[in-house]
Amino acid sequence: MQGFDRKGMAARLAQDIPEGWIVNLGIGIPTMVGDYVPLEREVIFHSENGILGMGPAPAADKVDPWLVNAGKQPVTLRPGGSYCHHADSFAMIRGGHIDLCVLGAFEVAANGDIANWATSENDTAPAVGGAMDLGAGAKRLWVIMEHTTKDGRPKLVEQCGYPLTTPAAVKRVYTNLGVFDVVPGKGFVVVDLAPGLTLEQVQSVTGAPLHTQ
Amino acid sequence: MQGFDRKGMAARLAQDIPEGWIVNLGIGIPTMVGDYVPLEREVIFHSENGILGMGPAPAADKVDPWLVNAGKQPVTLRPGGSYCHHADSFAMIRGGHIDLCVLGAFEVAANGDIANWATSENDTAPAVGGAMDLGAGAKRLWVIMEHTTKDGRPKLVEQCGYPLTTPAAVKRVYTNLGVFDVVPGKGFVVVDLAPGLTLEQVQSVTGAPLHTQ
Amino acid sequence: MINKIVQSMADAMAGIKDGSTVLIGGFGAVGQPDQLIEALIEQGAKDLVCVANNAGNGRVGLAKLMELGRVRKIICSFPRSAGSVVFEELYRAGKIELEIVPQGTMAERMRAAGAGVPAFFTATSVGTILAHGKEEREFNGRRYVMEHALKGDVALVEAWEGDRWGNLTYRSSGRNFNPVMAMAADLTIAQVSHIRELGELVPENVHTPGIFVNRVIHVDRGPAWA
Amino acid sequence: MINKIVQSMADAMAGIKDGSTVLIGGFGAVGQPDQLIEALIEQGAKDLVCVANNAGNGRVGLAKLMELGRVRKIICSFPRSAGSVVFEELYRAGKIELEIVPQGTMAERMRAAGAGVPAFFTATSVGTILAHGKEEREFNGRRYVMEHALKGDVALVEAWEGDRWGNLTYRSSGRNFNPVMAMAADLTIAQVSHIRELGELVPENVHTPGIFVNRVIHVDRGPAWA
Repeated sequence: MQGFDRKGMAARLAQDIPEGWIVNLGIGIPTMVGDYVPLEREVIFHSENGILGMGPAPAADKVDPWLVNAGKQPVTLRPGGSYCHHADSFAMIRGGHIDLCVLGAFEVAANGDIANWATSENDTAPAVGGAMDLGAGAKRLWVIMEHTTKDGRPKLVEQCGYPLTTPAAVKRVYTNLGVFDVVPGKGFVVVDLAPGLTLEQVQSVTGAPLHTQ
Repeated sequence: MQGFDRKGMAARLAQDIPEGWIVNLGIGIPTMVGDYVPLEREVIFHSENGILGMGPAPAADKVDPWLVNAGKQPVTLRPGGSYCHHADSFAMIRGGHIDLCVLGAFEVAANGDIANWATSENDTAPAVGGAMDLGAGAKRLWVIMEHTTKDGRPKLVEQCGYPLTTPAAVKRVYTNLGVFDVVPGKGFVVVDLAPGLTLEQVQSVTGAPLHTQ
Repeated sequence: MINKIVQSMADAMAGIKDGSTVLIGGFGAVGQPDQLIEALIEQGAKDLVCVANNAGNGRVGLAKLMELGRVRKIICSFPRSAGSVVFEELYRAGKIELEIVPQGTMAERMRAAGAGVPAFFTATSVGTILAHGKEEREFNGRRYVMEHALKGDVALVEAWEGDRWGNLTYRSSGRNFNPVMAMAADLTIAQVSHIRELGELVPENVHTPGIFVNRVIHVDRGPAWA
Repeated sequence: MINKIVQSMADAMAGIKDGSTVLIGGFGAVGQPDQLIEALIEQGAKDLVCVANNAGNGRVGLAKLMELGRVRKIICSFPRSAGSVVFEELYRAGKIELEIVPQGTMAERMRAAGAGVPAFFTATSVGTILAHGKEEREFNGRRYVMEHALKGDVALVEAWEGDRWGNLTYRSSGRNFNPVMAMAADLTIAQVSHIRELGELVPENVHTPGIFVNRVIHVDRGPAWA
């Protein structure tokens, strides 16, 4: 089963972001989502290091060393963008002013738990960054990730095995195999499957029941 | 007994403010203190409505309607001054960044209690403004006030009769009759008396013992 | 295209409900959104809880809103001033509730609401009658009271410049409570002296980023304020 | 005359004691006070607690300070990155303590220290292993943890402009942690790319007012950062 490639996943998620939303994109595949929101659809990207209205990566010869995103990659600022300090930036997050946060994850559970920062309780020096603030603070949290690990184990599960980032926070998951809502009291509900895939196929690599709408 | 007039009191207090201090002046006689700090002695005046580096009142034809002090009187801004919002301004106060706050008072007690906002427990709609924040937050609180009420009752007392603004906060009191430190475990200690006055005279209109250094 | 600029006061006030908590910026006349208050009077919402530093002046603006019986409760630091005649009348007649809050605590409670902090501790008011009923606690040998976030349904703010994304700048001491109120309300409406093109404001010097602002309306405050 | 501008790194570092908690601004390389960190290495203070978003990179700067055995403990949100080799070595050898703090909580804890708030509540980390040992409490049906102010003895910050009163501005995303660290320390030292005359900075657009800054030193960061 292949489904979407990473670009396809990012493009699929980008379709669902309406104009006017304020969106924080995590490191990795989430960052790619920005490339698939056309500039004329005004979505305001927030970066936790104090940028509101972030634009795409600059041309190689236009890199500004002062201007990086949360992944420390060079970015640009759109007209209308602004800068603030870290406490103000996380006030935006913690105060519920971010419409959408998109994160990657190791696992998402059927109750919306997300694990994306530490690979075991014994990982004694994991890097949490802003993930817990974003998980707890954004108005809605969507996850974008491969449907299974490299060795084929499901990442949509009944219960997370890894240490949690935020309990009961994920509203929707985008994977290479489809799009799944997390519905309280029910679990994963299929919104969309990648072209050519059947529910049975996708269920066979998912660690929790997939419901239909 | 007369001692200093209001200008004399303000001038006396102003003498004791060293260059470099950041100072918040309350409404009334405290505001007059600013007039007696020469501009060449750089003292930075803070106003709780978001001004740091406040300057003297403008000439009548130079009044800027946007620029008022905490008493809503027109003021100016010195070169090097800046503006901030109310939460940042009170962060300066609450965080202990103001070297000195000068307030007026109804009463100051021998343990440093100050009462300056409500004239009785039955005053159901008193105006507290920023007095409690300043009392609790400034590095040091000095009071400037008449030594007695208009009808001759002492304002330096054993214990405040009026509702407190802040307990055990006052470090020094400037009155028309002298200057008095508030020393923990001891009470009022005379620093200075107005010219021509004796300790006995001043003690006779003071509601708590006056100690000498 | 995101466009938060509205053309009429009716549009600016749309949807404000009876029973709302309304945060009103300004420190005295400076930074006070006069025209928005007038528009709220016009709009008709009642049973309001108003949060403002002062309890109105004369018989206009907030004082008029109170006089019309539209304000159930006022939360402020300085209700009593020379001009607060309407408040005094209503309060003495038992027709308005008052919650008096130290000025810095009031600002911080709104900043907390905007920043997702439900409660915090402060030394302000410890040992006074304003600490009555508040939880107290010791940290490092000093006593503090717990204060709760103060959230608004609506904030009415005054700014110097605004653009279609809702970015604002303030002039001089007109900033005061406006930025904290803007971040603390579900619906923030700004009256601005100048509308700017998107990108005209210097990104480092935007004082309230548009994320905190829902509607912007141009108001000419006249020559004294230009 | 108030003059916070110092002419030598020795003057900038004077009085930093062994055992100090040192707040170090920056987000990766951006807004990081490189030259002040070098000067701290030179100065010699040891047994330090360092607060920074990252645990150093390569074998220079903060990583070098750690490699020299001068850092007892690091408080950060993101210790593990590709270049954090020194930290990993020391940590595995049990030679450095780590307190890992969510990034927003870290910023807010310093802002609280600067604002005189000893503790506050946040939903961040609730239900995770980072909430272990923290007091939890419910407000309006949601659970929060209590977090304590994080105060510094010293803050090392990087800014774009500075004047003799200590007023600072930041450039672009170089602002990040610097303003909250400046307000949270007893001794705040700023390296600035440009010294300005008093009054040259626009009063509305000072990002860190001088009240939070003790020393300012001019550092030319080179053409890439000019």
